[in-house]
Formats: sequence, structure tokens, C-alpha cells
Amino acid sequence: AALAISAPPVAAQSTYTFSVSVDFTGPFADIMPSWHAGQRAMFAYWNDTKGKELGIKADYKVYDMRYDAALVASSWPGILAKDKPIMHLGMGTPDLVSLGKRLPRDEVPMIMPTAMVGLMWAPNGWHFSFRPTYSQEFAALLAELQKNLPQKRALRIATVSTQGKPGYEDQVNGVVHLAKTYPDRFAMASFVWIEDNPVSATDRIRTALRDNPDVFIVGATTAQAVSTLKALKELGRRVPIITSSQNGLPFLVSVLDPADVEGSYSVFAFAPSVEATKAQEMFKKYHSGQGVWDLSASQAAAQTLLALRTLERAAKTAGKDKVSGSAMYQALLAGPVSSDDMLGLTPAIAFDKSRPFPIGQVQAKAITVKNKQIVPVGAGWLPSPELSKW
Amino acid sequence: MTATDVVATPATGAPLLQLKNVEVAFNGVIQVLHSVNMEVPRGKIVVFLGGNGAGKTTTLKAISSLLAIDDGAVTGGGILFDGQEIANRDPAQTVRAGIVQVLEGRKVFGHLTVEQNLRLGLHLCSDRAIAERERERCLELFPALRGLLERQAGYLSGGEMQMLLVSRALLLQPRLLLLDEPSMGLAPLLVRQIFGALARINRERGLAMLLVEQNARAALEIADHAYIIENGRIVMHGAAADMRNNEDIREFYLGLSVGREKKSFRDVKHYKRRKRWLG
Amino acid sequence: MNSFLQALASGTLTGLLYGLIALSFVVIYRAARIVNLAQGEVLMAGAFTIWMMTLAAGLPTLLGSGLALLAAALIGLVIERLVFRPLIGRPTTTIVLASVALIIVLRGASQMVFGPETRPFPQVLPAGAFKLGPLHLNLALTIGAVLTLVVTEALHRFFMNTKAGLRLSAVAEDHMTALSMGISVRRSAAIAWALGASLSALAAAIYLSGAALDVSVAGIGLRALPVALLGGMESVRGATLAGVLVGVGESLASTYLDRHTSGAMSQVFPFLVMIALMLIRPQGLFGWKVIERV
Amino acid sequence: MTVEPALEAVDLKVSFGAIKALDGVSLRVDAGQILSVIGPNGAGKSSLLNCLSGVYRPHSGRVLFHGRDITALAPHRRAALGVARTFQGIQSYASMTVRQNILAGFHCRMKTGLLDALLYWPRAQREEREFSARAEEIIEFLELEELRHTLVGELGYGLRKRVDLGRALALGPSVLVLDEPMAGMSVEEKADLARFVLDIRAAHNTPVILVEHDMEVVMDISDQVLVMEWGRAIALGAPAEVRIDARVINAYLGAEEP
Amino acid sequence: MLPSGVFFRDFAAEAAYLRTGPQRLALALFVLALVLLPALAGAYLVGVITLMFVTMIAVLGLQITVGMAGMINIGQSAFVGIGAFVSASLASKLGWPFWLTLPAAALAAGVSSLLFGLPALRIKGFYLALTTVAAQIVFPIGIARLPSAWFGGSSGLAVEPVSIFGHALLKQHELYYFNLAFVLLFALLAFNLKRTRVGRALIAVRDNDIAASVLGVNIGYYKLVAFFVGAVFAGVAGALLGYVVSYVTTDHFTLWLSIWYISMLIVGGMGSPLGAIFGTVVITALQESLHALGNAAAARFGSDFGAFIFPATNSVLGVLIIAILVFQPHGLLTGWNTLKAAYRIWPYRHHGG
Ligand SMILES: Nc1ncnc2c1ncn2[C@@H]1O[C@H](COP(=O)(O)OP(=O)(O)OP(=O)(O)O)[C@@H](O)[C@H]1O
Ligand SMILES: Nc1ncnc2c1ncn2[C@@H]1O[C@H](COP(=O)(O)OP(=O)(O)OP(=O)(O)O)[C@@H](O)[C@H]1O
Ligand SMILES: [Mg+2]
Ligand SMILES: [Mg+2]
Repeated sequence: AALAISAPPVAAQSTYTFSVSVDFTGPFADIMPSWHAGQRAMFAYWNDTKGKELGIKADYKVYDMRYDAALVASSWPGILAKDKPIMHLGMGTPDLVSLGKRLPRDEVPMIMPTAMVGLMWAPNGWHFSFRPTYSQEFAALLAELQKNLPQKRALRIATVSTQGKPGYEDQVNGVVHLAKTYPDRFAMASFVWIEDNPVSATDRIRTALRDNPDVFIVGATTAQAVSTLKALKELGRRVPIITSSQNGLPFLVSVLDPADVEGSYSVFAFAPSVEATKAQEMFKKYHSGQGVWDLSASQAAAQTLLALRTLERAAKTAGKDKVSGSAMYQALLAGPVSSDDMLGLTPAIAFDKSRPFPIGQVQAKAITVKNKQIVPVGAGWLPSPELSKW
Repeated sequence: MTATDVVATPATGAPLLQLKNVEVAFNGVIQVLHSVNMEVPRGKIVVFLGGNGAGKTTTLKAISSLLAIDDGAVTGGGILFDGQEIANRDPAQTVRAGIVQVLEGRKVFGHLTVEQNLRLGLHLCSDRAIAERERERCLELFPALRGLLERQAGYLSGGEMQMLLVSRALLLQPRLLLLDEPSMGLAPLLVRQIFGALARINRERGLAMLLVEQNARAALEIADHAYIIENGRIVMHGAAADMRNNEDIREFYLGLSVGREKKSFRDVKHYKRRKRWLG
Repeated sequence: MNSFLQALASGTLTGLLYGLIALSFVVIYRAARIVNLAQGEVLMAGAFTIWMMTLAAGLPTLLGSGLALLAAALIGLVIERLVFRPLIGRPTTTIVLASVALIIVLRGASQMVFGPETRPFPQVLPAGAFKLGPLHLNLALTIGAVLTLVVTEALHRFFMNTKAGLRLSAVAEDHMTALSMGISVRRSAAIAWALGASLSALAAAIYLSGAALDVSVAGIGLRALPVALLGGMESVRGATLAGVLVGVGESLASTYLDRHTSGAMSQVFPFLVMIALMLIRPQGLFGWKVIERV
Repeated sequence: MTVEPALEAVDLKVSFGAIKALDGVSLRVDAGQILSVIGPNGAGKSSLLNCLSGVYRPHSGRVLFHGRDITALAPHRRAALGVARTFQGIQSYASMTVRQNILAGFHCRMKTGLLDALLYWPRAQREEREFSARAEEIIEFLELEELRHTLVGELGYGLRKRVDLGRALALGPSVLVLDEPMAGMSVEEKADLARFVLDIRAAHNTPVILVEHDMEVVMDISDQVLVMEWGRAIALGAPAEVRIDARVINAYLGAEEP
Repeated sequence: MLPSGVFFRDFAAEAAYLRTGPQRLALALFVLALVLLPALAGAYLVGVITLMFVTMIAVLGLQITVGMAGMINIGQSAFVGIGAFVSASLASKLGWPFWLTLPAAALAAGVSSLLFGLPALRIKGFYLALTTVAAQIVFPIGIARLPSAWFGGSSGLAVEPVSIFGHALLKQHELYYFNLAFVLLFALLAFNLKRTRVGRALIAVRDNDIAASVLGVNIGYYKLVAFFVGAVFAGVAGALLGYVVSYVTTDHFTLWLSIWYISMLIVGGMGSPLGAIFGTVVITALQESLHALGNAAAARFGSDFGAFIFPATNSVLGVLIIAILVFQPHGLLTGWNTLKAAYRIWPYRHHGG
């Protein structure tokens, strides 16, 4: 899986290369056009503005990893040798599991665009995401929902997920941990385990409904979200479901009658694409080729921005022609990147060695369907309750 | 071309089946038949003798176009049926033209009943009345089958299977019947019964047959002509009656020594063999 | 008690869908002796065809779906012609392996043609549910169940009583012998594939009605394969019955056992039943017993 | 003193559904004896042999090998004792060469275990060499030299049967059980095979149980003939006696041969 | 197949795989090339080949179960997974060195394969394929359900690099040699198995189980042996994979991977270990080059073209596999042999009768 897609180099500049994992053939191929558009646009934006100013050209090489850990593992040595990247832009779990351990050795930091999973929550890594764990993102919305309950009681949570898929199971484990940590605010009502593509979830949802959950968390596949909503409709019950970014509301609204999705949520730690941000403006200005400004575009844009802001800082401390992988790593740990620098896509973020996601208060944003329209939930960032590692 | 067309244009005089310099090879490299020439006249029984691996089965399959499934093909010469070239055709076409082969080794449809096996024999016959009549004729020929109609064919005894196979082939209304060792593994009584039935069919319907047999004595009795194949080459042929009296045939195929008395199997000697294994 | 009845009823409905997919395995095996592990991918192709005829081409849903069943038959014919016809006479292993390769091809091809994105699937059968006494039944699955029963009975009669059905059986028994009797193995295989592929498309319509469609729906093929084996690969009625058994079992397992095994049981269940039964009856409930005489 | 029979079956009964394949058959064969079993098709001859070699488990009755009850023994254990057999029809290992077939016949005489096989150290090599030589002797005996590297699946029917015999011989049989070994052979080949059987008997005093439909062979080479019909033994005796037994003629031979 | 004019004096010479001087020379050169490769090839290629070695061991094992014993196994990657998890767990939790984790992984995979192989005692043919699919489905659920202290549950496990005499193998070429040693060893084992009593027994059981049992082969035992040995190879491959990738999760070991293993076997030919090796090389090479081609095309026509070109490469490979089944049913290797045979009898078209 070699070769690359790159912009033409410009002379008399320091040029640095970022390697980028994408997935045009694997399970996330469908969101790739917009995803990659987000990255392209941000590189173009930065090179046109900050890059020009600093005399630095940020180059990028794209590798189709098919979302396959073995492929990532086998490609990486070649990437290192050929591109000498100063930073890798990962795409998902395969990058994490294949590279997580060796990045410190290779002295190349990696920035992730996806939320973390508990299994990657360890100190001293060279990989960082601007998003916390999925469970913490859910927790931010759950806390908001709990606050708005008419009575003062624990929010009853049901989960729908797949057995035997590490990432999906971990989402559930994290929420269970949340309920254990705050028993007065959250309670686990029931667990629904179904296949990725269930024939019908009705039976199991019916059983789950006996425990009167206030929400269903469906963080795994789109098909599960569809099945859950269809089951609820069949059973004549209205319980909101909470999805994540990769199986979020925009698709559900397009497949199902928006009335059925009414009141459900997606939650994630970046600004939703329906919100007006500076990033959206820049995307419109620098966008080329396929793809539109949607959740995956904004997610990838945030990842790219974080990487480029780090380059800015590393160039300042190490000197414009002396940026290296470890300089990038140092720059990442050197203090917060402001929300403005992130073009409004995230709150201010800062890292330390203790964990692979931002330190301090975890915050997220959610969207919901109101009157058949997707709208943001609340105006600001939703704070997530403090959560220890599970 | 349909079966009726073929019947309508009989090239009288010419033999029903003619093999001209037929060569057959498997997998494109292993040649098994070398320039085989052979004729089956109308209404006659031709017996085809030869040792193991001589190429008898291969010849029959070449005629009925069943080689392809074993990766074999006629690579030279021609096979004429009623004056038409039929080598390497679609087997289904060959059957429609009137050539039906009874394969060696009791190939009944084991999971179907005897009745279903027979009905499969009638699958080309669209006229119900004719079908019924033909079926009756067969059951008359082999009355033993009548009591077995509902039995699963895979559990019949060897003799019953062979009767079923011949019946099934007859129901396809062939003009040339190819039989591959029909007496193999049959008890003497049954061998006689089967050969009796074949002779009767030949007599009554004038059905031509090409019969591969190891039981040369029984076969030569009902045959009109005989061919002998060794190592893929026809080495001898002639009228069955002449063959019965040929010295070599008597020794190698009939087990008789000079002077008509039977040689005992106890006395057969082979000296060329060094018996190290026994030592 | 109510939840038991409900589990029974919805298990039966899901099971009949499994049964229908199992039927598509059986038809192809019964008539051509081909074990097609790519049946799930064939179903996926059928689903894409339905999507093309309805949402993409804008035809009325029912008309489009009907046409799609025919188109699916055509896909079946193409697969037969290009992949399995050249393999006539080859050992079972080869044919199973070819079907494994077919999995790769069909997945690749459908991604190439339709792209990888998840898309809405038309509401072929009416959405929603209805009440029957204390029971609560999914409308689409119920209609599908009735269709499945009708199809089962029709196919059963076809195989047992018609000349064409007998011919298919003959081919399934032994290609060489069938050929020697002038039965066209090719034609049988073609009929089998046309039937099998449109059955899969029908199953897709029931399965996906109003849901989402992408490459991953092919996964249902391997969930239905144990069902086909359980019923016996040669038995039409067996497939449907086994479908009901597995469906009900799965549903009961999920109602009563999943609490204790966090969902593991209902996924593993069909395989457990299948392995247990295979040990007692290797040919499945109604399959042909292998006749072994030496 | 009575000789102990090499192989003995006592009152065997086997049925398949309604069919009684064996209905109380007994037989014994002594060292050096050739016992032929004849009878109409479906009489139960193969079923009898299957009981002897352990493919079928009789519903009642016993099988004794040199006085030892082996009724419950699995087929491969009986083979290890030296009960070797060939099959009606072809049951060879089609994808192996002639020599490999015969080498495979040595299976229970060889000792190479899984680990030896994987490592193929000198011990395994030595054994392999030793048995290759013995396989060659059988190949020579059966005159298969030309075909030793031919795949058995490509051989004609008769040659395959000869390979089957070679495979059984490799077992170093103490009883040789042959099910229709001559079916589908020409007279010349039958004579060869008869010769093989007689030679084996002569050299090792191996008892032979032979099922065969060719009456000439049966009459010529057997010491005793057992006649079966409908799962029962209807006659037992020397060939000459059996040949004129009215019941045998009726059930099997049919009236007069030319 | 030999050149004409070669005769043997003894059976040892005939049983040997390398019978002529040139054959021995060719092998020596080949091994030498493998040893020199890291010095000549780029890091990328070395990485790809290292992983290919691991795959090769798994496919060699599959050749024993499927090729020799005729039992279709479409769950090989589950056994690779079991090996990977056991080795990773022993290494990371108990700190075992690789020369202990490797045999343990092999044994664990082998023993667990017996569970799924047991039905083989009664079930034949493709029905058996299903129990191996079951293995594939039960495996991730099992790992997830077992106490996470054992195998890390659904989170998976990190694997520290292999260390030999206190030296950690971190560099790509070190890993390359490490795996090369194992692939050579296991190829040798597979070749040995085929030419001895056990291999013949496996083939006998595949060709005709009743005859085999009557001729002294304990068919139940050998069916289990086939499963066991096949899975032992898988287990070793799994342990090695863990060391190469340095992290194991159930995500690695999917049905899809098993399907590719089978495909490699088909392409090379199931009849011999050489087929397994050949098939692994061919498929890996094709995958890599088609993919590189796709990337190049994507670079030229824009990255969105990738959405088309990459599935296209899969289709091409699938079509290729089917074509091989149709035209070279015994794998590419026999095609080569037929060619040699044709060459030897040239200018004649056929052998005499
Ligand atoms: N599929 C095949 N591939 C290669 N060679 C074959 C194949 N089938 C037959 N042969 C070879 O063709 C030759 C003739 O075989 P054939 O079966 O026609 O003999 P036969 O005369 O019928 O013998 P038998 O009396 O034993 O049945 C044999 O040498 C055999 O090895
Ligand atoms: N495995 C089996 N399953 C069912 N029935 C069987 C089985 N084996 C034998 N039979 C039945 O038992 C009876 C005796 O069969 P067997 O094969 O022993 O006869 P045979 O004397 O060897 O006949 P032939 O001379 O044709 O070989 C037959 O009616 C047969 O159908
Ligand atoms: Mg023959
Ligand atoms: Mg018999």
C-alpha cells in the first residue's frame, strides 16, 4: 500500500510531510470522500495562510489502509523510510493497535480523529486524539439529559451493541463504569446485544423496554440504529437513542421518516457541521474535488488543524528547517491550542503524557432532530462528568 | 436436429456406427486410443473384448461424448452415427440422437426410488401413452422390478440394480445401446438372465448394441461381431462365430486350452515372474 | 407466559426468513450439487438490484421489486455460466472453494458499481406491526413468512412431482450418470441458479424492507447456512422447518439466556444446535443419507 | 487335537431396516484354507465380510480371530491383527500413486509417529527406506513395475483391483479376505490373480476367504465353498459337492451350463 | 517430475525432495537470496515479506488440513487468533520469552482446534466447513467473554518485541530474519509430513475413509491429527504475528482473512506444501502490486478514484482465483508441471499408450 497523492511541491520553502491513513475500500469507505475533503481543505488553507507566512510547506501522503491493522503494520516501515513523516494522521483503531506501541521508538507522533476507546487509555504514548473516549462523549450528553429530567433521579440507560467487537464493547464498558461512578445520576437499565445487521431488533428492544430506560445508546453500526428506531416505532414507544459520529443522525434522517428520528441524538467532541464555524467558511473557500462539509469532514478537518497548529509551534521552537518527529511531539505537549486556532471546531485542547486525549474538562457537542430538522443541542459545550480509567 | 429427423433419413446400407481412426487423449497429453476403427451394423450386437486398461470404456465414452467430464477428448479421426459426425458433442444431443450408454459400476440414482429412476428414463418422452406402454414393456422384460418400485434404488442388490439400469436405458428409446460390463459382479443365474434379455431385445426390436464384456463366453454367444482391443489398438475383429474358434481367443478370453477341454485355474503357471516377495 | 409466546412467535417469523435464505442454498444444491458459500453475497446483489429498480430508477416499489426478482435470476444465470458451469464434474471441494472466491468477487464488484456507502432500502413490504391477541407481529416479516411457506410448498411439489424436478434430482445425484441419460447438467444448473438467486432477492426484500443497505448485509448468508445444513441440504421442507427451529431457539435463547451470557448465546446458538444435530444425524434432519456400501 | 480356526464367525445377524442382510451365518477358515463364499446378489456376502473386517457391527453373534473375540474391535485394530481385505468395486486411494497406495497399506506395520513424521529424522528415514523396498517387492510380485508412479485414479478397473490386492498384501495378512477380486477381469487376468492367491497361500499358509461369482475360479481354487441366500448359509462343502447341490443350483447356478 | 535420464540407486535418493545437483543449487541460491534480501530491498518490501512469512505458515498448516486430509477449514484465522492471544498473554502477563510462548501458542491453537475437529469424526465433506465457521464466530465472542485478565477481553493485548539473549528485535530486518527462520522450519516440517506414513494416512482418509480404516488407519485419530497439526501451524503464525504487529485484537482474525488463506491455497495448489508457499507469494505479490497500481492510478486521477480502484483490485483477484480453479484446478504449480511434461515429450503431443 504505497505511493501517495500529493500537492505539487513549492521551492525555497521548508517542506514537511505528514502521512495520512485513509480507507477507501474498507468499512468506512462511504464516508471517505468528505473525510478526505476535510483534510485536503485544511492543508490548502494552512499552506495558503500560516504556511506562506512561515515559509513552510505542509505536504501530505495518503495511504489507503483498508482499515486493516495488518496492512498498517506492514506498510509503516516503508512509509517511515520513504516519506520520513514528521507526524502521522491516523484514521481508526487499526492505526492505534498497529502503531501505538512503536511510535515512541520511531519518534513519530500520531493524531487521531476518532474518539478513543478505553483500551488505548495508557500513559506515555505518542498518539493523541482531540476527542476523549466514546463513553465520555456519551457521558456529556447523558449528564445533560439527566439534568433535564423532570424529577431528580438517576437517568436509566440501555445500550445496544455487538458482541465480540472490541471497540463496540468498550463503549458499553465505559458507560457501565460511568453508572458505577455516579450511581445517583446514572443507572444501567438493560443491555441489548444484537448482530451488526439484525433481521429485527424488536424482540430484544421490547425486553429492554421492560426496564424503562430513558435512552438507548447505539454507538456501533448504522444498521443497529435503524433497527432500534424501527423496533421502537413498531412497539409504539418513544425513547430517544444516542448515536456517535460514525453512525449519526444525518443518515438516519435520510433513511427513515424524520418523525421517527425526532428527539434522538448524536454526540461527539467537536462542533457539528450544522453549526456555523470558521472552519466551515475555510472549507468552503479551499474545498476542491468530491466531498461535502459534514460530520466526517469536520472531524478530519479538526484532526488536520491540530496537526498543522503543532507544526506551527514546533517551527517556532525548533526552527523552521529543523522540525522533526520529536519536535512535533514536544510541541504537542507544550500547552493548549486555542479554540480559535482550531477554527471553532473544538474547545481549547492541551495534552500531557498521562493519557492520549485532552487533559482537563472533557466537553462535547450534540445534535438532535427537532421538527424534522437537525439542530445542535444547547449553545455551548456540554461538560462531561469526570471519569477514571476503566 | 431432433431424433425424428435422424430416423427420417436413414442412410441405408451404411453401418449404424462407424469409428474412423479415432484417437483419444486425456488432459491433452496422455493418449489412450490409437487409430481405432470399428463398425456397428444396424440391428446387430457387437462385442468388444480386451484386457484391463485396454481402452474399452474410453471407446464407449468417446462414442457417447462423455469424455469431457474426465478431461478427455477425441483428438483425431471421426465417429459417424448414421452418417453424422458426433465426436465431442454435447452428451444430451447424443442421447437424443439415439445413443445411450449404460455406465460401468451400477450407477443408479441411489436416493430416488426405482419408480423415479424409471421415470427419469422417460424424461425425453412427452407422450404419456407411449411412456406408459414403454414402462410396461420393461417391467415385462424384468418382472422382478415390479415388486421393487417403491424401494430406494441405492439399497437394491447388484442384480436388481443392473436390471434397473438396462430398463432405464431402454426407456430412453435408443437406436444404439452401449453397455459397459453389464454382467460384472452378477451371479451366474443373473448373468444368463441379463444376456437373455439383451438377446431378446435385440431380436424383438432390432436394437443395435455395442457390448463391452469380460465374460467373453456369454457375450460371444449372443454377439454377431467381435472386436479385440489391446493397449488402445484394435488387434483383431471378425464374426463372433469365427472368434469363438480362434486359438488365441480361446486361450486368453475363454480360458480354454487347445482341444476344447477346460484348463483349471489351479494349473496356470507364469514363469516370467521372480517371486521375491514370497521369499 | 406472554413473553414466551411472543418469543415463539417472533422467533418463528425470523426463522422463516432464515428458512427462505436456506431454501436458496437448498435449491442450488439440490439441483446442481453446488454448495454456494457466497449465497449471502448473492442476496446482497439481489438487494442492490431491488434498490436500483426502485429508488434509483424510480419505478413503483412493487413493480420495481418484481422486475428485480427477474434481474436477480439473470445474475444467477451469469454466475452459473461464468463460474460454475466450467466446474461441472469437479470435486465438491473445488466447487466450495469457487464459491469462496465468488464471495471476494461479488463484494468487490458491488463496491465498484455501487460504491461503499450505506443507502436507504425501499419499503417493499409495509412497515410497522400488528397485534394478534397478546402477540405483536412485524408486518413485513409476517408477509414474508406467508410467502416463504407458499414458496416452500411450491418448490417441494416441483422437485417431487414434476419431470423437470426429477431431472434436477438426477443431476444432484451424479453428473456423469445424468449426462449419460441425456439430462443436461448445464440446464439444471442454470435453472437452479435462476431460482436460487431470485429466492435470495425475495429474501432481501423481506429482510431489508425499509432499512439500510450496504455490503455488510451479505453477512446473513452465513447465518442461514447452518439452517440449511440442519434441515438437510436436499430437503426443501427441511430448510423451512429448520429455519423455524433455529429462529425460535435463537429467540428463546435471547429472551432467557442472553441476560446471563450478555448476548453471546443467541449468536452462538444456531451453530451449537447444528453441531449437536450433525453428530446425531450427519445428513441433517431431512437430507439424503449418504449410502455407504463397500 | 482340533486345529484352532484362523478366523471364525458365529451366528452373525445384521439387518438394515426390514432387510435381514445376515440371518445367523457362521463360518470358519483354517490356516492354509481357501474358503469361497458364493450366493445370489444381495445374499449378504459383502455384509458378512464387512462384519469380519469390522465395517459393520453385527446385532448379534461373534467374530473370533485365533480364538480371540474381536467382535467389538474397530476395523483398524483388526487390520493390525492381520485381517486384510479388498473390496467389491474400487476403493483405492485415487490420488496416490500405485506405490504410495501400497506403502499406505503398510500403515499398521510402520511405526513413524506424528513427531517422527514432522522431523523426518534418521529413524523415520530408515523405516521409510525399508518399507519402500518391501513395497517394491509387492509391486514386482503383482507385476505393476511400469505403473509404480502412476496415479491410481487414472488406472483402469482391473489394474486398480490389483493395486487393492497389493495394498491388502502389504498388511502382511494372517487372514486374507477378498470381495469379488476378479469381477471385471478378463480370463487371463483372472488366471493371474488366481495364481497370486494360490502363491500367497503356498508361501505363507495364509487362509483366504473369497467372494466370487466366477464359478470356474471358485470351483478350481477353493477348498471349501459356503453358499448363501437371503442372509443364510444354505450349503457348505467341497466344491464338487456344492456344485451338484439342488438348492445351490436352484438359487444360484441355474440349471445346466453349456 | 524429473528430467529424463535420471535414475535412482536407492529409496533415500528417490524420497529426497532435491534429487539433482541443479535442484540443490537452485534451493541454495533461493535461500541465499532470501537472506540477502533485506540488504537489497526497501524497508517497505521487507515489511510486506515479513508478514507474508507469517501468513505462509498459516497457509502451510491449512494445506495439511484441507489439502492433505481434505477437510475444508474456513476458520483458520480463528486458530491463528488463538495462538496470537495465548502468546501475547503469556508474554505480557507472565513475561515468558518467545521460545516458551511459541510452543504454548501452538499447543493452545492445536488443542482448541480439536474441539471443532471432533464433529469430523462423524461429519464429512463440506458439512465440516460449518463447524470451522463456527470456530470463527465463537472465537471473538469467547475472547470477549473470558475474564479480561486472561486475554485482555475485547480490548486486546499489547505485545513487547521478541528479545533474543537480551536483544530486542526492533528493526525491520531483524524481524524479517526471525520470521524467515520459522517459515523455513515449518515448510520443512510440512514437506516431511507429506512424504511419510502420517501424510499418507491423511491422504488415505481423504480419498477413501472406509478403506483406510479397514487397512489399519485409525481414521478418527488422523482426522484429529489433521486438524491439530493445521492449527499448530496457525498457532505459531499467530504468535509470530503478535510479535510483528505488536498488538493483538480480535479485529485481526476475521472470516475474511480465512477466506484469503483458502484463496492462497487454491491458487498455489492444495496438493503440496510447495503450493501453499507459491500461493501465498502469488496472492501477496498480486495484492501488493495491484494495490500499488491502484494507488498510482489514484494519484493520477484524484484520490476519489480510490473508491473505485481498490474494490476493483479485489474483484480482479477473485476473478483470478476462479480462473485458476477453472483452468488449473490443481493450482498454478501443476500448470508448471504440465508445462514441463509437455516440454519433455516435445515434439510429440501425447505420451504413447
Ligand atoms: N481420466 C483419465 N485420465 C488419465 N488416464 C485415463 C483416464 N481414464 C482412463 N485412463 C487411461 O486410459 C486407459 C484405458 O482405460 P479404460 O478405462 O478405457 O480401460 P478399460 O478397457 O475399460 O479397462 P477395464 O477393463 O479395466 O475397465 C488406461 O490405461 C487408463 O489408465
Ligand atoms: N449399508 C447398507 N445399508 C442398507 N442396506 C444394506 C447395506 N449393506 C447391505 N445392505 C442390504 O443387505 C443386503 C445384502 O447385501 P450385500 O451387499 O451383503 O449382498 P452381496 O451378497 O454382497 O451381493 P452382491 O453379490 O451383489 O455383492 C442387500 O439387500 C442390501 O441392500
Ligand atoms: Mg472399463
Ligand atoms: Mg457384495
